[in-house]
Formats: sequence, C-alpha cells, structure tokens
Amino acid sequence: GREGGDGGDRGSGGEASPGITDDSVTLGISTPLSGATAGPGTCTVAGITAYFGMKNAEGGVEFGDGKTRTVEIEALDDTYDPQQAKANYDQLKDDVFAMTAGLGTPTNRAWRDAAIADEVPQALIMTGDPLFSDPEESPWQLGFVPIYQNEGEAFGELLASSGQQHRVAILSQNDDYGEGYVEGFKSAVEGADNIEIVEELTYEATDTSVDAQMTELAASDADVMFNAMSLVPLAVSALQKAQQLNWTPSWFLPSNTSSPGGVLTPGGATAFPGVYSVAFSKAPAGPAAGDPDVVEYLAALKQYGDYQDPPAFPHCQWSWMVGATLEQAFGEMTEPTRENFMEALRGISGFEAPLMLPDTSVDTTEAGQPAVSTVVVQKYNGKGYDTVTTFE
Amino acid sequence: MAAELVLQDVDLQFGGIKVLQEVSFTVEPGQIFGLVGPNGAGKTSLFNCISGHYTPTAGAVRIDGTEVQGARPATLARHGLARTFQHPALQLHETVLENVLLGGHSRLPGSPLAWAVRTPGTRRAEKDLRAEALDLLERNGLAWAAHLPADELSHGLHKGVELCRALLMKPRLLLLDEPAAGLPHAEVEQLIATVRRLRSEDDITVVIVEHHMGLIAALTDRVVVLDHGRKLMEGTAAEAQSDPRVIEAYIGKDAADDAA
Amino acid sequence: MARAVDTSPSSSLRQNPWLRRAVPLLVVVVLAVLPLVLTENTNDTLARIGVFAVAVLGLNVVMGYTGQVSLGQIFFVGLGAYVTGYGVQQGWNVVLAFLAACLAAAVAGLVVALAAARLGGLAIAMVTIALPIVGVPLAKRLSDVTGGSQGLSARFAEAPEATGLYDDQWVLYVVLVIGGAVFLLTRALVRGKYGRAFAIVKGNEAVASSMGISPYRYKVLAFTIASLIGGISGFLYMFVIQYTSPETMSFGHSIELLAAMVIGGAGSIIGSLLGGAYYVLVPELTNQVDSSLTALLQGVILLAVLFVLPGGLASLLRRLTRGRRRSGAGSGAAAPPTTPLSTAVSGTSAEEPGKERQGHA
Amino acid sequence: MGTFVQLVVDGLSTGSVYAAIALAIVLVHQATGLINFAQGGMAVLAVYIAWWLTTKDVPLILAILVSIAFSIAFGAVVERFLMRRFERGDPDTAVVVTIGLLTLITGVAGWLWTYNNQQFPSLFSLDTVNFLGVSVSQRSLGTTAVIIVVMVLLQALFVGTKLGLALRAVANNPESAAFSGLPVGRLLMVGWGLAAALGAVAGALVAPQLTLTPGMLDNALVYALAAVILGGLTSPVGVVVAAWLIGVLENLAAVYVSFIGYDLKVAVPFILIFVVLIVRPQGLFGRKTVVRV
Amino acid sequence: MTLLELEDVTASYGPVQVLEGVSLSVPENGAVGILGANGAGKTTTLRAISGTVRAGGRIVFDGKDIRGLRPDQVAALGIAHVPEGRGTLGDLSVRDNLRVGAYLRKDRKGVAEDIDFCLDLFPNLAERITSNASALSGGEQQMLAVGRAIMSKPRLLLLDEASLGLAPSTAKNVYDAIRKLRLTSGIAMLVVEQNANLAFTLVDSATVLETGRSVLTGTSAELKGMDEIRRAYLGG
Ligand SMILES: Nc1ncnc2c1ncn2[C@@H]1O[C@H](COP(=O)(O)OP(=O)(O)OP(=O)(O)O)[C@@H](O)[C@H]1O
Ligand SMILES: Nc1ncnc2c1ncn2[C@@H]1O[C@H](COP(=O)(O)OP(=O)(O)OP(=O)(O)O)[C@@H](O)[C@H]1O
Ligand SMILES: [Mg+2]
Ligand SMILES: [Mg+2]
Repeated sequence: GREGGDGGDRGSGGEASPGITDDSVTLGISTPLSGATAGPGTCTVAGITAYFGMKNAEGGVEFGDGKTRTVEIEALDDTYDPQQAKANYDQLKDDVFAMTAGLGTPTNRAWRDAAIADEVPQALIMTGDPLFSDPEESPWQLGFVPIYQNEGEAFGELLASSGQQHRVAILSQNDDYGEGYVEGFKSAVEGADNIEIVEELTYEATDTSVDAQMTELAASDADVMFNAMSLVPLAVSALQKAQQLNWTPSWFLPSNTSSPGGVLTPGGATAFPGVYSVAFSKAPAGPAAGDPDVVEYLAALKQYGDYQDPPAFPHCQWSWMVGATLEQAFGEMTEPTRENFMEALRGISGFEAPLMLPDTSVDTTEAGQPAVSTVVVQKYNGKGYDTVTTFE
Repeated sequence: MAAELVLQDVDLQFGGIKVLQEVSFTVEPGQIFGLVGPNGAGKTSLFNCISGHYTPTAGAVRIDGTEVQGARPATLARHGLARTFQHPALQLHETVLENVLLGGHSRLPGSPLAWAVRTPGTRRAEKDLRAEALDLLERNGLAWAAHLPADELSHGLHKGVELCRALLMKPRLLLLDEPAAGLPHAEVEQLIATVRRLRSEDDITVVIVEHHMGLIAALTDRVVVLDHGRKLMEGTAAEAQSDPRVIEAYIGKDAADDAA
Repeated sequence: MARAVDTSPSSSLRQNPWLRRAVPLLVVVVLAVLPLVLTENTNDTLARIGVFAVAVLGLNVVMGYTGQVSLGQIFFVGLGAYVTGYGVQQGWNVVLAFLAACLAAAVAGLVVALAAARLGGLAIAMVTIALPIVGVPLAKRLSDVTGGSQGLSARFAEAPEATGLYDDQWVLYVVLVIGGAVFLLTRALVRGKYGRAFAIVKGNEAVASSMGISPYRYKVLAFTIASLIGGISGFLYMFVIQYTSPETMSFGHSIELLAAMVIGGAGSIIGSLLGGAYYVLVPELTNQVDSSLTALLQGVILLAVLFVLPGGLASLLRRLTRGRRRSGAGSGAAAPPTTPLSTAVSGTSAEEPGKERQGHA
Repeated sequence: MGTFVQLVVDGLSTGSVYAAIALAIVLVHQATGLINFAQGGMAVLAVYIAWWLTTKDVPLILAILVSIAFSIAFGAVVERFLMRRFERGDPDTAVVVTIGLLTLITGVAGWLWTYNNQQFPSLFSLDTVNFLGVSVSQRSLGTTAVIIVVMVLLQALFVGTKLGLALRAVANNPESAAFSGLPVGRLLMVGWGLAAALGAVAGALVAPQLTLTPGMLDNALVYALAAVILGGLTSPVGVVVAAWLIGVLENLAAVYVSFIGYDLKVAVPFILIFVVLIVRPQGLFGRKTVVRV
Repeated sequence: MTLLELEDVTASYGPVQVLEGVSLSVPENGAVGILGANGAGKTTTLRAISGTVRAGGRIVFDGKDIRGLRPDQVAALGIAHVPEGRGTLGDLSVRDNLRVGAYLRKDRKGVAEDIDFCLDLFPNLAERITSNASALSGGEQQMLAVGRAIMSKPRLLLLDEASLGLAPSTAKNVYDAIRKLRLTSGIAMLVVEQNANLAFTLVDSATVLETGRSVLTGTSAELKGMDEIRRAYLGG
C-alpha cells in the first residue's frame, strides 16, 4: 500500500484513520456469502450487523473519546477464495476503519501480510488458526474464536479425567481445522494411560459421504468417537451411519457442528450414550431459549440482521459477541486511529459478552490466545446442552 | 522424384467385416493410376491404408521400397504423400488461403519459440509460402476466393481448394478421392488438364479414385477394379470398360450400352 | 454478383498504415503512464486482471485454439504459485523462482499431456478436471513444502528503492511487462505455422495428420504451452496476491476460468484479456451491488453476456471490424467465374414456364 | 471380511447417489448432445420446491410429484428460452451457459431459501436391513431400486420407442433430423423436460442423505460426470454400473491401498477413466462412434 | 396442376445475397431439373424451399405459401430434402436412419415394407444394417440419405446431387427406382444434378441457374439440343 512506509509518523498524531468520522465508523468484512461455506459465512455478517443495527437504533456506540458514532458494516463475498478475499480487502481498506469477523483460515491469511503492511486492523476474525493470535507475528490481527487446539484439548481433558478406560476413534477434516482439534485432543490425553486411540481417519471437505470411514471406525469397536468435523451434512450422516452399523459410542462434535436442531435431531443423537461438544456461547434453542440475552439477540437478528430462520450455525452468536467486544474496545478508544483501536482491543479482560456461557469470557490480553480462549464442555440432553464437568 | 507404390496382399478387417482382401498392385513412378469399383468396394479404405489412417490387418504397403503399413499418417505426409478426401474437409471458418497454407506446414522451418518471437526466417518463410499458395489458387481458378471463408464457397469448389492444399505439400505421391464429384462437365475437363500437368511438370505419381468413367478413361495409364474388397481386374481403362465382369459389377449393362 | 463489399469507416481506418503503426505505440505509451496516474485500488485490480488474463490465455491455447477441453488450467496456476512461494521462502533469486515456476508447470503439463492427449473429447475434460481435484488434497499432503491447508505467504513485491515507485505501481509494471510479453509471444504463435496446426487439430485430426501434423504431438505441445503459461500466471498470482493455499486450485476456479475464456472469446487473444477482466471485475461488481446475491447476479451476468454475444466479448470487437477481410480481397475480384451461358442464351427461352408442361404426363 | 463386504455395500449406496445424477446427464446428452452442468442445480431447485411444500404440510409424495411437474416445465422453458440460442453454435459456449445457469440457480436457491442446511424427509425409512453381517439402510435400498427402475426405463426409451429414436436423431444432427419432419425445437424441449424430471427424482432420492443446501450436488456432480464418461455417454446401464464401480473402488482403495488413503481416493475414478478409455474410448458400455475420413 | 411454384425467390447468407430471383415451377407428378455451374445457387434454391435458408419472394407449395416455415414444418407438408453432402445421422444405425425417415408416418406395416424396399434397392445397406451411418462408405451414405427421403413417402422430393459418389450402375439404379416411384406413387421431384446425362433420364424439363438467377428454362429435349448446354454440362 502507498501508506505503507509512513505509518510510523502518524502513530501519535491523532489524525483520524480512514473509515471513521465524528459520528460514524465503518467496519469491513470479507467472508463467504456464496458457495459451500455460505451458511456460516452469512451468519458472520448477520450477527454483527444485527448487533450494531440494534446499537445504531439506540443512537450509536459511545467511544472513549466522548463521541457517539453509528457503526456501519460493509460486507463482501469472497466465496472462500483467498484471491477474492485479498481483492475484497484491497477494495475495502481505504474506506473502512477496521476489518473484522470474516470467516476462514486461508482467506484471512491471504491478506494478513498486506494488512500488517498497511496497518489495517484485522480484528476478531473467525478462525481458530493460532497465527492470528500471536502479537509478534500478527500485530494487527486478533482471532475471536478459540483456537482449534483449545476445543480439542477441553474434551481431551474431560475424557482423561473420567477414570475409566476408553478406546477412542478419530475422524477429522483433512485441514488445519481437523488437525488442530486432533492435536489439542492428543496433547490433553498424552500420558493418560486410560485413553487409547485405536483408529484415526480423515475425510475431505469436498466428500459427499463418510460411510466408508464410519464402517472402518465402527470395526475398531471404540467407545468414544472424536469427530472433528466442520460440515453439517457430513456430521448428520456420520451419526446416522454409526447407528446403522449398530455402533453407538460416546460422541464428540466441535462447536460449529453441534447445533441441536441442525445436526443432532436429524442425526438421531439420542441413540448415543452421550454427545459432547464444547461451547462458549449459549445456543438459541433448547434450555436457553427463555434467557433475556437470547431473546434480545434473536429479535435483533430478525430485525436488523435480515436473518429470518433460527440460526443453524453458532457463527451468528459468535459475531454478535464480536459486536459486543468491538463496542467494548471502542469504549476505550481515546483517539480515532487504528493504532489506538488495536491498543484498546488488546486491553479487554474478563468481559462477559452477551450470550456467553458462565465460566467463559473475552480476554484479549493473553498473548498467543484469541479473544475467547475458554470453553466449557457440554453434553446433549435431547433438546439442548448442559455444561458438564465429568465424563460419564 | 515421383514415388513408386506397391501393395502386396493387403487385408483390412473391421470386426467381422472384411473390407479388403489380398489386394496387390504396383503403381510405377510417374504413373496416373485409377482405382474404380462399386460403392463400398473398399477404395477409400485402400487409400486410408496407404496414407496411414488405417493399418492393414495383413499385407504390405511399400512406397519407394520402404514398408509403410502401420506408419502414422503425419509421418507419411512428411515423406511426400498427399491426399484429398472424398468428403472435403476444410476449416470452414478460415479463409481459403489459410486452408491452402496448411498444406505447407511441414515445409515451414522453425520451432514454436522461433514463431513466437517471429524471427526473420519464419517471416520470410511465411511470406514465400503465401505467395506460392496464391499462385496455386490462381492456377486452379480460385484466386478470387482466396480471402473468403471456406464456408462461403459452394460445395463443388471445396474439392478444388483441397487439391491446392494437397499440392502445396509438394508431394511425390498424390491420392485423389473422387476429385470430379460434383463438378459440371466443363470443370471436369479442366481437372483432367490439371492432373496431366501435375505429372508432366511436377513429376508426381497420382492415384485416383473416381466414378466418372470419362475422367478415368482420359487420364489413367492403368486401373485396378475393386469389388467387395478384392481385386477384380487390372489393366488399361479401356480394357476395364469392356471387361464383362466390370460391366456386371460396376458400370452396369445399360450404362455400358449407353456409352457404346 | 451480389457479394457486398464492406467499406465501412472502421475497416478503412484499419487499413491506414500510419494508424496501424501508431496504435500499438499509443497503447504502449498509455500502458507506461497509467500505473503512475491511477489509484492504488485500480492498480491492484489491473494487476489481478493481468494474472487471470494470462491464465485464460493459456487455457485458450489448449482449448480455444486446439480444442482440448481442459478443466485443469487452475492446477498449473496453483503449481506456479506454490513453486514461486517456495522459492521465495527459500531465499531464491526472484528470476530463479520465475524460471522454476515456468519449468515446473511446463514439465508437469508435459507429463500430463503425454497421457491425456491420447484421449479425446470429454474424456480429456474428465482427466484434466482430476488435476485440481487431486491437486488440493495433494497440496495438503505435501505440507512440508506447501504449508498444508494454511497455505504459503511470500512477500517479494516491494518496489526496489531505485525506482521510486509505490509497491502497487511496481507490481502493475511487472505484471504488464511479463503479461504483455506472454500475450505478444502467444499472439505471434497462434497466427502462423503453429496456429494453423492447432486449428486443424481442433477441426479435424484426420486432415491434420494427412498434412504432416501429428495430432498427438501438437496436442501435447499446446497443452505444455498452456501449462507453461499457467505457471507464469501462477508466478504473477504469487507476486500480486502474495499468498496461496490449496483453495487456489479448487476445481470451481477451473470452471470459472473456462467460463471466463468463453465469455472473453474462445480462440481470441484479446478475448483472453477480456476474459481475465471478466474473471476479476464481475465478482467486484456483484459485491458492490449486493454481496449477499453474488451468485445470483454472476449467473445473470454470465447468461446475459452470452445471450447477447454468443461468441464472447471479443466478437463484439470482431463485429465492429468485420468486412476488413473482404475489402482486402479487392473489390470486384471476389466473384466466381461462371460458365458464360447468359450472354449467349439468356432471354431466348428464359421465363417461359409454359414449355415445361410439355413433358411426359 | 465383514468390513470388506460392508465397504462394498457402502460403496454401492454412495455409487447410487452418483448414478442418480449421472442418469439425468445421460438423458440430456442423448437428447441434446450437451453436457449439462446445471443438471444438479435444477435437481436442487426441484427438491427445494418439494421441501417448501412439505413445510406447508403437503404430503411428501405429493410434494415430490409437484416438483417433478415443475421440473418438466422448467426444463422445457430453459431449453426454449435459453439453450435454444446456443444449440447451433459452439458446444463449449453451450456448456458454459449451463455453468452460468448452475450459478444462477444456486444463487436463487440461496436467496429464496438461504444457505442453511435443511432436512428433506426421506421416502424410505432409515431402518436397516441386515444380511451376511452387513447392514444397509432401507433408504439406500430404496434409492438403488428406484435407480434401477429409472435405468431400465431410460434404456427402453432410447432403444425401443419412437420418441427415443427421435430424441437421439435430433441430438445427433438437428438440421438433418428436421428434413425428416422431426419437430426439432419441441423434441429438444421434451428432452430437457424429461431430464429435469429425472433430475427431480434423483434429487428427492439423495437429498435426505446429503442434506438440502443450494450446493448440495456440486461435489456429487463431478463423480456423476466421471460415471457418465466411464460408463459410456450412450448407455444408461453403463453409467449406473460405472457409478457403482466408482463408489466401491474408491472405498476399497482408500482402505486397502495405503498411499491413496481417504484424502486421495478422489483420484480413483479418474485413474479408472484414464485406464478404461485408453482401451475403450467409448466407455465401458458406450456405443462406438466412428469418425471416418 | 402446379405443385410447387417459385417466383422471384431471393436468398442470402448473412449479408451475402446469393439468390437474386429464381423462378421455376414443378407440376404435380412432374420432374424438373436445375442445372448450373458451381456456386450458381442450386443448393441454395433447394434450401430456400425446405426452409433452411431465409428466403424472399414467393414459394408456393400446393397452393400455400411456405416461405418462412421451419424445415420440419416443410417436411411435414410432404417435402423431402436429400441434402448435399452427408445427409445421414452418423451416430445412428442404418436401420434407425431409415426409421427416422418414416417419423411422420403412422402405418407401421407400410414402414416395414418400405424399409425392405430400400434395402432391396440398396443391397449395400442391407449388409450394413446395424452399422453406424458414419462408418459407411461415401456412396453408401448417399444411398442411405436417398433411402431416408424415400421412407417419408413425400409428395415432392428435393434431390441435391443424389448421384454424387455413386458408382455408375448404382446411380442408374437409383434413378430408375425414383422414376418408378414417380410412376407408382405420383411423387413430384426437383433435381439438382451435375451429371446432366443422368438427370435428363429423369426430368421432363430443367432450369439453368447462373449467379443466383434462373436464366433459362426448357424441356429436356430443347435443352439437350443447345450447344452451350452440351458444352457445359453434357460433354461431346
Ligand atoms: N472405420 C470403419 N468401420 C467400419 N466399417 C468401415 C470402416 N471403414 C470402412 N468400412 C466399410 O468398408 C467398406 C468399404 O468402404 P470404402 O469407404 O472403402 O468404400 P469405397 O470403395 O470408397 O466406396 P465409395 O465408392 O462409396 O466411396 C464399406 O462397407 C464401409 O462400411
Ligand atoms: N454459408 C454460406 N455463406 C455465404 N455464402 C454462401 C454460403 N453457402 C453458399 N454460399 C454462396 O452462395 C452461392 C451459391 O451456393 P450454392 O451452394 O447454392 O451453389 P451450388 O449451385 O449448389 O454449387 P455447387 O454445384 O458447387 O454445389 C455461392 O456463391 C456460394 O459462395
Ligand atoms: Mg470412397
Ligand atoms: Mg450445391
């Protein structure tokens, strides 16, 4: 970028960065809005749009410099194509104050270097890739959702502490997502002599079926299935196939394929002794339905997020929380500059964003961790989830 | 320069269908040789065996003493064999000139890289070839059509373009498959003159398949008559036309009477 | 003869030798100045267009000109990008990385073509579509070299100090020079000896072979050249985007390249450029209109363009310059000589249909 | 051993999914000479309509029938008002038009029904049948049975009926067919309509398993195309057999050939295509086309 | 009674006009020839009738203006066109080609009989009945194209160089058979033929085209007597 070289001079000047005026601030999003990942991608836009839509309707967001600004969102579709994501970034970078909430590892990586060079914040993005949470490597970046390793680890710890012998079968997506989960899980059960990993297989995100994998895994006779899967259709059919094979282990699913309505009901999850997942946000369905947070959220999602159905992906909730976290940072900003924003963003700790589950919080001060690094393990109860602390 | 062509016991089969059986004959260098016979007798297939488009099931094809059965058509073409097709096959959206230039392909020097950077050598070669192609078209009365797309030419003229394309290859052996089909009488006379000139000026051996008996009689030194894939007879055109077997199988009794 | 001789102004303009020399010069001057005066965003976009125009050009060589449906072009782009990225990370000289990208893509293309060119028609489409489809998991498997699913970043596009240029200007200049050279070379290649050979291999293999053109060898040649050009495009991809991952070569992009080629104009040099522009600009445009309806809008635009111009965008240009060839043939000459009947007999018994009823009944 | 047989059975049922779409592709190719990339998209559209009806409490079977009727009309309209313009031109252009159509339909489906996953009810239950130590769901069995029926019907259509003959004639050479009085335009519309109807059936069969999304059939399409080429474009029986073969070999290769594994098993159909077509360019069961000079 | 009447017919391919006024008429059960040099517009005239090229002027068949009809509509009126070049459906078998020819007919039995008739007329085809048409020899394909036209039992047969590539005896057989059809079924025909000697065995009269215009029309006898015609088309 042409501003690349002179960023240093501007740091303390206090002259406003692009995309922010005295009464408004614009945020950019590049995320898949069409193609295979459009479902969660659309959610990432809907949640944050709903959040700031609601805030704008209340008059705006109060910034630390005393001004109240409305927040505008400019979202572009990248179809999960890194090249397109970079193009979107190029297009947005001069008009928006910060980039945020976009979903995807390769797509966010594609313009990470450029964002650093241009000194454009790439804040609270939806990827569990640890690179974005390393302030040395990524000074202008911060991930939002827990790194994949954390989620896998949480379940691994629970399992290891159960005190019983377990034979574990693993089926993971063949990319950094699946690998991250498996890595976290393994590091947690390492040294625990009650856990034996008996079979470990992968699938491709483009596969139409995982029947063969399920058949092979079922033959291993494991009693725990660790299923690091990010695709709803395959998660459903994996649950179904296991039942057909008469194999009903305890089952672990990651946070983004554990929707009760979208995955577990069609998958017939009640047939299994326990379906576990990890989470930091309340599920809008199930027991939490009456929760005031949830009610407010669902109403705003409909009204401001243009999202009519009950969300089938947790990304809607997550980006709602991204909105709240951004608001928190804005409140600490004393100058309308990107640098100041990053500083403010990195100073949040113990923030319980709306929809957050008890025992989880936003903490941006911990190096090497994304904004949310705490998760709780939950167990499906036939309708929704209960937080559990023991594996039974 | 003209080539000698020898076929020895050539057999060709497709599945169960015997298309050619034990066909043998010799075409002397510089001869104009006729190949006639009823429809489906195997004339075109025989051409295909010579030009490498078909591989005989058995037997040998020799050009200037070298066995060529099984060789690829492109190889044979580069060694001086040219042919026209029974159904003219032109690049319909290209101009007539471009179609003819194709015949000069193997005579153009230069690697892809040389052509990509347009070395002086390639430019000169292209220019010379163009001049030559235009000259050929001129001599065959098609110069007026040189810059028209081939599909704007009527069907009957496609044969002429094909002939020019084949001639630009500077062949030593030329196979013509029904060159007179679709030509009005006056044009046939022209064609006869052209082929004669090919022999006398360019020293080419010519083999012609043709149902136009007038042309066969006027042009050929020798003919072979095929029937059901077998050689029925060999001799001069006059001998063939009066051979009862040929009349029976090919010319037809009435037609022979008419001609007589 | 009623053959109309077109002497529209456009065709006579193009005939003018001065103009014919002046226009390319003007184009060069404009291209040299543009990066300096345009905004950063425009330069970025133009550079990306350059990347994909080169990719489409490669596809055109193998498919538009030689008629082999290749759904694998994006694989070679990805390969070129990976090799470049790897080279840069290993600290190779950029020129070396460029050559390696070209060589790797060309060799891979050659190997694939040696096998694939034995097949024809749709079979070759299916075999080539396997390249991106297998390429994605393969790139993940070779994660030591490729960075796996997290991809590979390489920043090597900083403008040298001495030039005094901004990065985006420098990037665009490099794309213009490399891309321009590729376009000019390809243009020359598909005009003369090899262009005719490619065309006849596409049109009729039997005829090609009887002209001394081995269809197999020329298919392999075209495929290899296309892959080489794909590799160059991959180098530029890395230069402009500075990042690649397995998603770069997902087969959807191969299909989009194919669409871009047809929309630009199959078998057209300028069409490749237009195709590249289409590939880059339409997503930007649809994003501007409504980013939640991009697929719908892109479908509409694609269909609308082809509905109006089935020959692609380049056919619009061709339509404007039509007639040039005819007038080049020289007016009056373009008529077949006919049997001189009319002068002798016309009028004697023409238009007397009564007579034809006298035949047998 | 049990696992081996189960893997074969799994492969057959996955293969049936590919076969369903492959049959529709064969039908449109036989009837128009085109490869229709939008075949999957059109099927998805039909399933959405059926799904939307079921959410309005229309019985499933009725909803599917309505979606089939819609598809016939939609296919005919697509031919009449879109494809007709490209039928005489460059086939590559026509193929790209179908790609554009696919993009458009996907976009429309995403717009009308969002990109969320929808559960489409199955005609067959998910209960399993066990034999020889192998379990198969009734859904797979039902899908396979329907596909076999469709395959037989298609074969009969093309070989035995005057309509099938006319469709083939038009696909082969519309201009020449018209000289014998074949109403080319109408036959093409019929061909597209039938193919779309078949697509709707295929979609309804596989949607419960794949989960309904706008891009539901995108990944399966490549396999279906592979099956079509492998089996032979002219043979319904061939493509079904090829689809099964692909499904089975893919599974076996993933499990028993270590360097292939689950990540590269996708290469199997293409290797298969390559090997088979070198020997039989017309595909396993295809009719040989002769190109004479 | 005139079956087909062309009056001042014009036609063009894109911007290029190639017919500039062709007039001719074919009586019921009559046989009319069209002669002309290559490129004179013979094929285009037939194409104008069968609706494969856009035409101007008047084309009246059986009292009805058929200009602007689609080819299949023209065929449905009983006009069968044997086109120039390969007039077959290459990927279909010989038998299927013949069946397609009979597409408009409803009489199963008659169709079966006529297939046998064609196979009798062209024994080559009988030998290759299950082959793809594209595998046939050039002459055999021509036979099949003629056979297909006969299968439709037309009222008017448009023959464009039907003898092209046929062996002399076969060509003669075909013309004999067509002549017989004319007698038995009352078919009328319009015949383009470079082999004028052959054509004159069939037609009663002929029109000479030159650069897209009919310049001369006469009975067979009249035309055969003209020097220019002999020199250009008949030889001797
Ligand atoms: N590739 C092929 N596949 C099947 N049969 C073939 C093939 N090539 C030729 N034949 C058959 O071989 C026989 C001879 O064909 P060929 O074309 O050689 O005849 P021809 O003598 O040239 O006849 P014509 O005078 O009609 O052109 C024909 O019956 C034809 O059907
Ligand atoms: N597709 C076309 N586009 C443009 N011009 C054409 C096209 N087809 C034919 N022509 C022109 O129309 C004129 C008449 O062609 P036509 O085919 O009717 O001639 P013909 O009398 O049948 O000749 P032949 O005896 O060679 O078959 C010719 O000058 C030809 O160049
Ligand atoms: Mg022949
Ligand atoms: Mg003609």
